[in-house]
Amino acid sequence: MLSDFAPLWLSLQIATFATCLIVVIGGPISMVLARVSFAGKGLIGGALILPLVLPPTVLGYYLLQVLGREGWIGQGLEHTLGMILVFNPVGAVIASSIAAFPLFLLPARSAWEGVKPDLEDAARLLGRSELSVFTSVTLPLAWRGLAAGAVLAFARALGDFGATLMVAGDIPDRTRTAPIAIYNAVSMGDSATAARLTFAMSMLAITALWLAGRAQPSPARGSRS
Amino acid sequence: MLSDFAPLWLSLQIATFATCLIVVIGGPISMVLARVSFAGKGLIGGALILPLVLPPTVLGYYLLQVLGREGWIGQGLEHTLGMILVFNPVGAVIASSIAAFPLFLLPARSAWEGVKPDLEDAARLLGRSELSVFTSVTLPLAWRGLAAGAVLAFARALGDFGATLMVAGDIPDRTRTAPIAIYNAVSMGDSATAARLTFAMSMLAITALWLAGRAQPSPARGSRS
Amino acid sequence: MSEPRLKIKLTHCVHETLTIDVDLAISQECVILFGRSGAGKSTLLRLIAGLIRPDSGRIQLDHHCLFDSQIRKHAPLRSRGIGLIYQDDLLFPHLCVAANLGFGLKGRPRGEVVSRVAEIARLCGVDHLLDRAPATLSGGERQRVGLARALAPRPRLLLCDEPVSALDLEGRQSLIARLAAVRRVEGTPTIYITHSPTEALALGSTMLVMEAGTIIDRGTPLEVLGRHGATSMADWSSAQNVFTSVIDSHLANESRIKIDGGPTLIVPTLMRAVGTPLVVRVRADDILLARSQVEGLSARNIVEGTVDQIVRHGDEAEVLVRTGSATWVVSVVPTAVTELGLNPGVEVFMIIKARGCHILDADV
Amino acid sequence: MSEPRLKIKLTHCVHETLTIDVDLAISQECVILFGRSGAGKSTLLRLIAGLIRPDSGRIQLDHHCLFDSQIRKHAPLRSRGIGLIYQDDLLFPHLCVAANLGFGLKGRPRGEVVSRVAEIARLCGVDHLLDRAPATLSGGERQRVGLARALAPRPRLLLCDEPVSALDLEGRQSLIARLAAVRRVEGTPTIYITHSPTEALALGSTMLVMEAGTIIDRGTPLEVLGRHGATSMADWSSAQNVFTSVIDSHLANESRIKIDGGPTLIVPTLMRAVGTPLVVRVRADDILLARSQVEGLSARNIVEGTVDQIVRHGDEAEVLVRTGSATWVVSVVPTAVTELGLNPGVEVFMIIKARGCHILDADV
Repeated sequence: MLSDFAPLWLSLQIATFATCLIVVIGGPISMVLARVSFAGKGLIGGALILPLVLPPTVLGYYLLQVLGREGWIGQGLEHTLGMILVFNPVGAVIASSIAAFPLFLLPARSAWEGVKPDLEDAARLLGRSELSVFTSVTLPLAWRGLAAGAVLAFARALGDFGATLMVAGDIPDRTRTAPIAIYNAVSMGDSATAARLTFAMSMLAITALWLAGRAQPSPARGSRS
Repeated sequence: MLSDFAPLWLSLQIATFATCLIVVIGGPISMVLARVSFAGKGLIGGALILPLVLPPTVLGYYLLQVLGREGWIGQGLEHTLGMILVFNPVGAVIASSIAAFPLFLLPARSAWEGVKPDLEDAARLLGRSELSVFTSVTLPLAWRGLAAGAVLAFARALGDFGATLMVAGDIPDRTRTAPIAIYNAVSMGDSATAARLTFAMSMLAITALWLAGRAQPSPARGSRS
Repeated sequence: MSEPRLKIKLTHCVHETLTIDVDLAISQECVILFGRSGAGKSTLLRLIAGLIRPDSGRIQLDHHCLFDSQIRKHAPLRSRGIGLIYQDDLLFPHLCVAANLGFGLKGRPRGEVVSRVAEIARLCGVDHLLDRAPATLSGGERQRVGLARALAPRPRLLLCDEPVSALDLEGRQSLIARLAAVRRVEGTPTIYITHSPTEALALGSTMLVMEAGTIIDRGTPLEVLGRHGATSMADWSSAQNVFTSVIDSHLANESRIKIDGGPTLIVPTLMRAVGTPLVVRVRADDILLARSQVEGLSARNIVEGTVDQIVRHGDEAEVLVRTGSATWVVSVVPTAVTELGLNPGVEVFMIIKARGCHILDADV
Repeated sequence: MSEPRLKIKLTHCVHETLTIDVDLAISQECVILFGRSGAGKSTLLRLIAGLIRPDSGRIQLDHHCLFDSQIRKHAPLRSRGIGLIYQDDLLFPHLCVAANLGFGLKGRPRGEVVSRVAEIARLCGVDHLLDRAPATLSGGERQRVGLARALAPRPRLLLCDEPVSALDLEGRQSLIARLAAVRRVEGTPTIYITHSPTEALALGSTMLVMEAGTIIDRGTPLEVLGRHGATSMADWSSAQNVFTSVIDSHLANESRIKIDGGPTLIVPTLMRAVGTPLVVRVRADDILLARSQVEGLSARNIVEGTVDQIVRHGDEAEVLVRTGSATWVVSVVPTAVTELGLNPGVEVFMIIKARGCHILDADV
């Protein structure tokens, strides 16, 4: 019974790391996409939300090609640092981060876009430095959208199955996350374990959606009344 | 070589049926959510986008519980019509429809919401019936958003792995869709097949995103210049 | 005033502190609905149009009952025959201007649609825009197209909710001129919301003042603005004499125009041919009255006439003076009426400066 | 005119058909920037504020160089000391009114911030709103808060881009009155964009007319509106005689006011005490001239004076008439100058209707 929840605990850890990775990398990227015009912006923006529609196994396949022990990056890292990225929790973090990335990117980009540049200019004309404008105007107005995106990404990372399975495999206590454990339990006819895990995962997903809905700014907020 | 593409062809068929199902059911639902206020609307709207963050295996588990040969609906259908929903292409269509549903629902809802009710009232005051208002104002202004949603849903249905695997299994030529075939090929070390399928699926996903981006109305369109 | 065409008696609770409660009848005229923000003007218009269902009461337009809470009738929008224009033009963005104009003519024979669209486009000054998409038009053009679209199906009633407030001065003047022109031709009863006295004077024959949901005053725009206008902005609070006329002749530094059925006036030089039809406007405030012919004045026009009627209200008086078939309004202080012995039938001389005669184009 | 505080000389290409090209100097005054939509008025303001970088030229405010294309200087917005208000108030929605007002005072001692916020809030009439969130304010209140926020850090220059155009009549008058009041106290040089002649007359000491990117005329609002006013709306296009005065006495139906250093005028009844100071305004168009005393006229005021000067321009002439220490402007047609034999030194009688005397409150 207790060991049933080992996959859940592992999933939570992996999803937490994945969310941090997503926010740290996705925050600046979403802001650049929202604010800066540059050639190829549409292409990059499109590529970053590709994981939303790409089959998770295709994503996994690419990651294996790049990060695997024969892959460009994987091989280099293994030879220089002795670090192996695949079939271990690191691989699961990377796979679920990439799969969940668009769910952060889209709301975060809208959040930055929702802050009227005129308001920031007003703050500048009132004598504030760029840093002060960011911390006292931009971030306070955008943070609800960023939080909503982070929660959605966390939920999606928590639930990743295909990409994680391909990149990290199914190693008990190392990469056997809750979604994989549910698949195994059903395959082996262990209905009780499947039901318990399914219930826990459902609650987490519902909570996440509820939180995201609360944090998500309504269309009018953050810009005007 | 040719048989490599049997899973792809099967995936396309399943995704097409799934998209039709999504549009037929999701069109009216998205319109009601966009236009009508009722108690519990937030709850229903939230439940319908739950598949976006729910682990696909959890989704698959629920579907098995309901549609399986022991499930409420599955048992009834088998006893009355002799119809079995799981571990066959019908199950795959249902599983991928539900997984892809939120990707249609969200843009479709925005599309309906983007049509100003004032414009419809203007059409009514100009003597048009409800049907005429819908066909000559509402639908022409919303269709780009609906089309974008349908394309995204098609791509997501095409790529579904976890839910389909759980509900429909992995039966060659019946339920072995391209994403499942990729997993198998990688598991069995058949790099060539995996690469070919991955390439084809990637192209389809990219095309879908590109089409959706083109169809997606820019913020200004459909309401004002 | 002719037979009322629109009869409204309704109450509607908007929110705790605002209840619309009106009882009024409107004939074939342009009624200005005046009042400050939040008085309930727009809500009243939306209640009449049927966009909001009133709590109780009855609305009748010509012989059609639009709403009657007793028989639970709330006529659908499509059968009301009401044209509506807003501050925000509501053009259909996916249709060209011609399709927007023809939108309300669905079901009529093709030839009729084409000719009506052409006619109303010309009246509203948008006939050169028919192929354009709404997004390519300027704000003023969009509002004129919106006006034309609302009028194309010959509505029984036109409702205007501050249609010019988002336009610049030129756009305002153009839309108001077009609206006045179309009203002359089509005679559609109109309710026009504004808080601009200028618009009220330019368009209205009756003015209603709304406050806190009820009509607190009714009269000509002049009377009402006199009672409710801002005291420090008196420029607009004066009555206007507007006459059609033609250019009679050109003199050295001035021109002479002949008012239809009335006298000849000297005005500043006009750069138009003799015979050109014009509209001339003289403010009632810009006319002086004298009992005898006076000499040695800088005013260029001294027009003889007969006092027809004297209307006193508050601290001003309006003297109606008849010359030929034209009647003039002259504003004076009540003391002047007494001192000059002005009574109906008395002969007077109206003294009008050339610069007091403002020329408007006839086709405006 | 005092020492120029703002010197601007710049060119900037907005798009193919519009290039801003101005060269002007502004002292401690309120400059009205007038012109039709698309003339480049807003762009010029944004260039001065630094929101857009000019293609070339130089902008100097007091002793600070804001922009100089030769030394590639483009001062950052935060060091410009410029206050800006828009049609769209730009209040920070997540901060209360007090925090909005104090936003530009960051880094100053706490006590100074508190007292300055209180002071400017009182001047702008928002001191009762300090705890409120911007979303709970009316449009007029939001604009007044925006004005107070812009002025709180005592900017060297205030830029106003049609701040009242989205407000109703009351909101407009309130904001304009506040702006005028603050300007009297703080004396901040101001550039104010509008297409409303009323606003221009109420606020401006200098008026610039912009067309197609360049300043095509400069002068007092009266002169400029006279030259560029719309011909069909002549209400405001006339010169004004504005005098300070006090209420002298009340008669039966009228009041008498004494113009400082000038004659006594009869005006419609005033509901104020004898001795109340007032500003009276008489349009130059509303005055008639006669060479001899005339009797039997409806006009209540006949004031004797001496012709000082005659200024002719185009098809009109302005006669300057001196009475005591006051000089009046009277508009007449040139023909009248000849026929009446008007020349400097000639005695004339000015005929002014009581209703032609518009009373403005002295403190406006």
